[in-house]
Amino acid sequence: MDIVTCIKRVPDTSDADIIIDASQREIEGDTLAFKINDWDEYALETAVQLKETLGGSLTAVTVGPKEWDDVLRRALAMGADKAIRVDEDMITADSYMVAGILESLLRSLSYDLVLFGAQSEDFGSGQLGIMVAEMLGVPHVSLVVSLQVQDGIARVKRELEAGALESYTIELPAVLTVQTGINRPRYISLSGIKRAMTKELQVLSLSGLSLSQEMLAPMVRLERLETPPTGKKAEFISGSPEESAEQLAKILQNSGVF
Amino acid sequence: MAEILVVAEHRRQTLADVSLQMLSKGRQLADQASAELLAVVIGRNVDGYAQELARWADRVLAVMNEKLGESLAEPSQKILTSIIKERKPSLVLMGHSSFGMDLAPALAVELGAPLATDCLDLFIGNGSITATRSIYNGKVNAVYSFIPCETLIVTGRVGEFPIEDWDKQGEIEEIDFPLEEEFNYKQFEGYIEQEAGGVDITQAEVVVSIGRGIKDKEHIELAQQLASELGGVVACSRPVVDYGWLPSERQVGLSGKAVKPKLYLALGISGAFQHVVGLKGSKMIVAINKDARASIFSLADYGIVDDILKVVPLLIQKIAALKG
Amino acid sequence: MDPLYQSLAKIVGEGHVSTQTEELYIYSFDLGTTEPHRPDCVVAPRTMEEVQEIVRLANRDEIPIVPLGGGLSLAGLAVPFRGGILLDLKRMDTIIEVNEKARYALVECGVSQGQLTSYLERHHPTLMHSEPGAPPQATVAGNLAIHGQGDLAQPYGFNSDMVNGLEVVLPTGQVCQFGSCSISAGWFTQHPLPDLGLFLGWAGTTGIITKVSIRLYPRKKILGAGMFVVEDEELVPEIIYEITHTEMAQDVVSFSQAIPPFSSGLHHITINLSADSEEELEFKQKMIWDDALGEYIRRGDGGLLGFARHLQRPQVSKTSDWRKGGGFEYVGAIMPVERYPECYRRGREISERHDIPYTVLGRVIGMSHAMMFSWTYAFNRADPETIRQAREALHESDDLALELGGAIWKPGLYGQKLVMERMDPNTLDLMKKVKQLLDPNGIMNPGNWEVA
Amino acid sequence: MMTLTEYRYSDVVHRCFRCGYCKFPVNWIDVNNCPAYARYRMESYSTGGRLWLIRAWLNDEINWTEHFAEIVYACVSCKNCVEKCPLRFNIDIVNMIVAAKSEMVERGLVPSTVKEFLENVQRQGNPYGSSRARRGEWSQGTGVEQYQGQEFLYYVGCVGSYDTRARQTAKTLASLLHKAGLSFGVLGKEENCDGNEVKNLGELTLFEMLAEDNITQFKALGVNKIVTLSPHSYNAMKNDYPDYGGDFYVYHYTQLVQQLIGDGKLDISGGFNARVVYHDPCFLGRWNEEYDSPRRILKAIPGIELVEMERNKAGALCCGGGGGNFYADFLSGSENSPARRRVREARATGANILAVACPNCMTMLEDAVKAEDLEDKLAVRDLSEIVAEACGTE
Amino acid sequence: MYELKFDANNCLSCETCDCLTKCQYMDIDRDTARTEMAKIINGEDSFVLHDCVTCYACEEYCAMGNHPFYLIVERQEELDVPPLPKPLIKRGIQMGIPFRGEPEIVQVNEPVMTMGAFADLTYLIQGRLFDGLPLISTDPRKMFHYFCQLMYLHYARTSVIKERLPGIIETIAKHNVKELICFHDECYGTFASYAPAVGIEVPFKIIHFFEYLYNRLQELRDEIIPLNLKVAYQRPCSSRLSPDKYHFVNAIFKLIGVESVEREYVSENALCCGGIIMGQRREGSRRRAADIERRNVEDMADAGAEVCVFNCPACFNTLAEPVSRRGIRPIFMSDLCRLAIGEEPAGWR
Repeated sequence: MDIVTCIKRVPDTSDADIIIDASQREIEGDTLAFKINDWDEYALETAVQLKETLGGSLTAVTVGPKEWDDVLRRALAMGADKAIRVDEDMITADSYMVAGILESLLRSLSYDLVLFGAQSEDFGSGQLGIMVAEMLGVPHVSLVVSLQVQDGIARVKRELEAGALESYTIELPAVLTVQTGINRPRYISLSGIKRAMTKELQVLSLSGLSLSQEMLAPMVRLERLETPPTGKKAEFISGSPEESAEQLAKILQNSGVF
Repeated sequence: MAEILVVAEHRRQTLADVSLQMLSKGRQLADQASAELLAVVIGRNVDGYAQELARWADRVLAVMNEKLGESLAEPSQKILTSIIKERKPSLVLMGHSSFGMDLAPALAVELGAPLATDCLDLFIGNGSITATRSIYNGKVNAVYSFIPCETLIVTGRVGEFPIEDWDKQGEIEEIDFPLEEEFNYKQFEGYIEQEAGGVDITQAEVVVSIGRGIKDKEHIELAQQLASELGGVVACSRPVVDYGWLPSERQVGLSGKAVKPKLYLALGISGAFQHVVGLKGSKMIVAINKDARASIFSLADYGIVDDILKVVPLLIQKIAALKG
Repeated sequence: MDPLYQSLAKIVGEGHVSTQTEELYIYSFDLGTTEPHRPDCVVAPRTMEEVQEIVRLANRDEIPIVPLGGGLSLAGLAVPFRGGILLDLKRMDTIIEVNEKARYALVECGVSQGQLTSYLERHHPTLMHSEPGAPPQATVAGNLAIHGQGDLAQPYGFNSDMVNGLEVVLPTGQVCQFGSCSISAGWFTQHPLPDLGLFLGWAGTTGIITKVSIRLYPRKKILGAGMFVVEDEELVPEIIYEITHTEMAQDVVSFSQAIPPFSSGLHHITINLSADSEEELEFKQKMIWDDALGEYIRRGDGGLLGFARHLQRPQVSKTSDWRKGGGFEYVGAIMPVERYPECYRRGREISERHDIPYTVLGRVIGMSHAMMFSWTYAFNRADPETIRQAREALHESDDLALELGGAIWKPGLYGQKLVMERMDPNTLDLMKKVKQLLDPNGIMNPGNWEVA
Repeated sequence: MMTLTEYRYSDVVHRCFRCGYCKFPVNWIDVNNCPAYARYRMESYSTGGRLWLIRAWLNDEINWTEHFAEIVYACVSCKNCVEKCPLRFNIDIVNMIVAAKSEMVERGLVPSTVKEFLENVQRQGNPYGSSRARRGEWSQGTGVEQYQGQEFLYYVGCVGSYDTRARQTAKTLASLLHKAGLSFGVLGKEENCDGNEVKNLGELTLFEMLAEDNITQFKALGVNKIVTLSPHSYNAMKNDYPDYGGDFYVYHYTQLVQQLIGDGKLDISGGFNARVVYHDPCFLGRWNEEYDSPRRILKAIPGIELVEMERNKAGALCCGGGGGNFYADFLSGSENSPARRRVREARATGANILAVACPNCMTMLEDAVKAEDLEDKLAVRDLSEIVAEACGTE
Repeated sequence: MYELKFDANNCLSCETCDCLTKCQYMDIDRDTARTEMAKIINGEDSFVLHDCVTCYACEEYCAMGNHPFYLIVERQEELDVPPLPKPLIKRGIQMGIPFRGEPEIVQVNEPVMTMGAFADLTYLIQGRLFDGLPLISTDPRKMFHYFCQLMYLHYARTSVIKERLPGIIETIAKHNVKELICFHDECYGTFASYAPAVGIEVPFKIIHFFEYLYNRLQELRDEIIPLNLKVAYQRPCSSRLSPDKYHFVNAIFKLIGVESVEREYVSENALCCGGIIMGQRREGSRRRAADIERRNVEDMADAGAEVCVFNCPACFNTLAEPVSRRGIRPIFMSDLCRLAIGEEPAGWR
């Protein structure tokens, strides 16, 4: 079985101060560290496990500039056989364009299953996988939290609200977008990454793909970035752990919690 | 601006709140732009829903067909495509729910329409629409604009738009949509409701909720002690479930449960919106987190900036002491 | 979730019970050559009450229960042959009381030899207990359950002769105390009450010892050991007779081993001496080396290799690594001292037949009343062939021990069978009755001492 | 992917007899000197049990499980077993366990918290996943200079740079060295993880990278002498960096401070009135046999009555924070946690100050003091803080 | 076979017979000495052969440059008068047989030091005194390939020495050794005295450990901080085979600023440590050894020694414990020297 997994490189924003730059359209990246998008790592683990049990090939794909090779290397270290980067450097709010690029790339590859992360940590639009599916005209299931594949059929569970799931059987080829928690992505060791240096990483230029002009014309534009209005701030209890615990206990008592 | 169309969703005989949230927003925009607010609801029998929706919408399209089963994603796409192609609403609005986030992108592609998902807000100014989205862990807001187009598709963040009461008594138009096509490449196998585990966090008076900051499953015992001191239950945010440290029935948030306790104690929880939507009903929210910049603090009534592993053991002692 | 796990977790708390592969794997092993058997569950109680509840549960549901101390018997006496509950008692490790004037220590069953030795050194430097040759994590109680001997065996006999009182949880869940402790708070004597000693040497098949009071003995300021070397094994019994006659020695051990080669074929008799003053030490040395052994030296038949002070207690053994293989097991037998020469020669033959470097040792028990003679066989844990060889050698040694008229000490299953075959039928019958009386459901350490 | 046969110690790992010497301290007084065993009291968690399980895993007798991984990672590399094991292979015991960890690392099979730890170091150069940009924040307002050819590089390390409590220690030491007129500078946000824990978590390649990067950086800056806040950094830089061409004079600050006091550069006549017990950090003690400097310092300070725990120096019980456990934390959550056992032992000496010389010990033991509810009886203070007080800088 | 070069005439023509008259363990006047030596030379039995404690001293006492001790030992063997009980001799002789494989032969060209049969003391050889000094026989499992065998003089087994020594010399030579520094006096005595005495050829130059230490200390002169200790030196039996090197002891002491205390049992009159005597067959040997030990230690103490300096590990094993009981710190010479240049001694107790 041939699997393609589309991944993305995102900044690690968990602890960083995000500074909007002069252009008002980008953030300052020099102090940021970057990583594979969380959801994509789950998608990769899903793909690797499928490949380990069913055999076949696994190709990791991304659309981005040179620096993005590092996430492909991690994908290769994780177990992908081959990686492809479409060299494309304009940052865009428009998943539609990226979807178009991936569509035409995927048409040139053989696949039974295309996996995406359900969304990205940075922009979080959650559109890409489904768009690609629609463009390719293959069925899709989003927010997948469980997956079994057997002779051309995938049994998937999809996450709904309030802890409920729904389950589908779906004929391959298909596109799935993967939700976190579907598995436990393996650790990617540094030597693993070094060993992966020998694996094939192919770089394609946009011109190499048959893309119509309107495909490349964004329909959505990022006008500007803003710092969000700070909502009402909590009343902070300060002091040593000792003291703050003391105060909080009192507050809870006074407000009749106990 | 002609029409604003809101796609309503329902599952297992209940209309989703988010649809009403979208309708409320749609109503605002419609009045502002003196446009007509349309609601579309699709299913085998949707009369009841239509009545409800009519309180907001000027017109409700109740699309019915015997073939329509429980899973509506694919049929909805077909039906909506044809309706939209026919009516050309300038804005299609739906919730960024498991339903909406699955449907909208496909719809956008089929219609070649621009799409903005999970929006916090929408503005109409001199004919054009802009949308605000939250990006980078909620640390930045992005304002989007769109190329001139017949129809723009937007999904709105769940819980972000308050439901306003209206009584439009819009007119209901029943449409029996012909469905030749079988969607047999994708079979719906059924719902899996969460097996009712021991604890029902939705009913608890006190919820002690843990996030990544708990660091190790060993420490869950700590939260447990605190919970029992306060006569409450232990809940958690997504990562704790993803790590397999607690069963998913304990998860608070979009994909988990919504809780409305007297006290919601958020321990080591950063406050991603997917979690936060689940606890908005809480009377009192206290957050303890090492990171002073954690967005949970913008929601909490009280906050302590410290390591929960340091504070919680003490808190347990203090409470025990006060209880005497 | 496994119901057994849950009921045990209720008793000892989740942290101290496991049904996970890793624990079941580790606790399935003895350190010797015995084949492993997995328990269904491992539990580590902290109190006698917990032990009691666990035993009640096991008895009610007829689940095998195997008590474990240091797990160093090497004869497979704590291998859960029938699965069930493996009871790791090492958490019960409180030294409850040391009575200096009456010279006894009251300890919980998990207290290790090393812990007691070092505790006495720090807090009661004039007292010592008879410490066995086992690694210091061996437990005091476990050693009694197998009739162990220690480094005071020569003057005072088996460790199980040093018991002042016992607390035992019976297989049916009752708790019994034996000795003065059963009628008063004192743990200073087991006699003169009617003798109910049905637990020592039973390898945990009749009950679980949870507390024990053992005798302590004077510990003098200077502890040293001298070594006397002879070549002719025939001389060893008479030399031991001479040494013990002086009443000056503590531990007296004669050993001979193939490695290192230079000591091969020689018999090294180590003699522990203790004294409070140089005068006392010199007096004892004179009595032993000059008076008792002088003649052998002059004749050139035996030589004083040296005398070293600062005896290490607990002693540290490297036996397990002789074959760089991390394993050894031995057969120990209680023998008349006169049998030393034969034990040595025949043992050496067995070793050579299985090409294992020979190692034999005789530790004197009492004033030469008997000796514990051991045939030790090292093996390489990574090489099954060497384990097989060792196992065969061990069985042959069991046979030999009985052939030479000895009694096998803490025999494994094979040895137990041999012993019971030879045992006087009436005695055997009584053993059976005792076992049935105490353990009606046969849950205690099943497989061991099962009278057919 | 690494194959089983490459396990470096497959010819040694079977040699452990599980005699159990490794559970004891040098003086045998307690069977609880292996932190993991002390915490769980199951044979599986003893050094021997761990080695047997590793061997079973290598021989496919058991499969990898999260529990197995936690048993292996519960080893804090405190070296008590190495100290205690009488057999010739003892020097390799910790290596055998670390090699098993490496095996798991190479297969990606590590406990989630270990994964986080290592990914955070890969990404942000510290286990907490805090931004690199924040690494220098501890020194704000202290006037500590950026390193530019001063005599000493003051290397703070991850815990000192990020942990709230340890940051105070880092500051105090800085002010102390300043008062002594020592010429030193720090790397601030340019500082990177020393890798000691990374190595002990089995991520050897990442360790090599960190070592090489640090060495290149140090050399580029012309660093010659390094003083570290943490014994962990000290150990890596003193014992491992030379293998990568990093030959610097490395001091743990206790060694330097002891000299400075000796040379009269620090006036400790202010004294410090307390009954003090000192806890030996593994990476200063057993790993580098530095038992004296800290004690000399304490003896030198007027007013201090220095007492010893029953388990000290080579026999000291580890705080349980080694081998990444100050973060991954497989040993806490019980009264049997090594840190809590340790503070109880410290308290038993009647001391009212528990002196430490390692930020990891500091965080572990201070938490334990709270958990044991001993705050009003026993305070955990870093040696630098005690000296600073005696010097009147605090 | 190798023959002991013993000049009988030269011996018989000796005026003083210092060899026996000076003996500290036998009370022999000159006439008795002469007659007993004559017997011994003629291969007849003599009480000397029975009472000799094998302390090597007569090798030094002999004014004629002869080898009385070697001769006595050869006769003890011929007439089967072993000083020790048979089991100890058997044990001792088996001890010298290597059984753990061949040593690794590294080529060394500069001067090299052999640890002989004391590989496990290699830790003593560190610090600036030994910078760049290559060592052989540092592996305890292989050290008996370098064992000089001379110990067997105590066992009256020169046959064993003659049989094994050439092989040992060959092994050492394999390292391409030109100059050999001997850690132990015994090795030095073997190559410098015994081998020539029986005609075994030694293809390398021998340097006494103390000579090496002395020269190194000279080089490090400026770093020496005088120790100002009162020391007593425990002279080992084997140094009786190299009296010409004994002066280095005091030369070193002077250099490192220690005072060698005035005592009775010093230099020629030094007492044996007693280690070898204790186990001998002769009536009362154990008590004699104990008595010698007592006198020796008392003598040091009375002379006010603070430190007892050793070079022979055997002496150290026997005496370190008793001297420290008497409040005197035992230390190896090498460690004392390291102390003097401000290094931490490796074996400081």
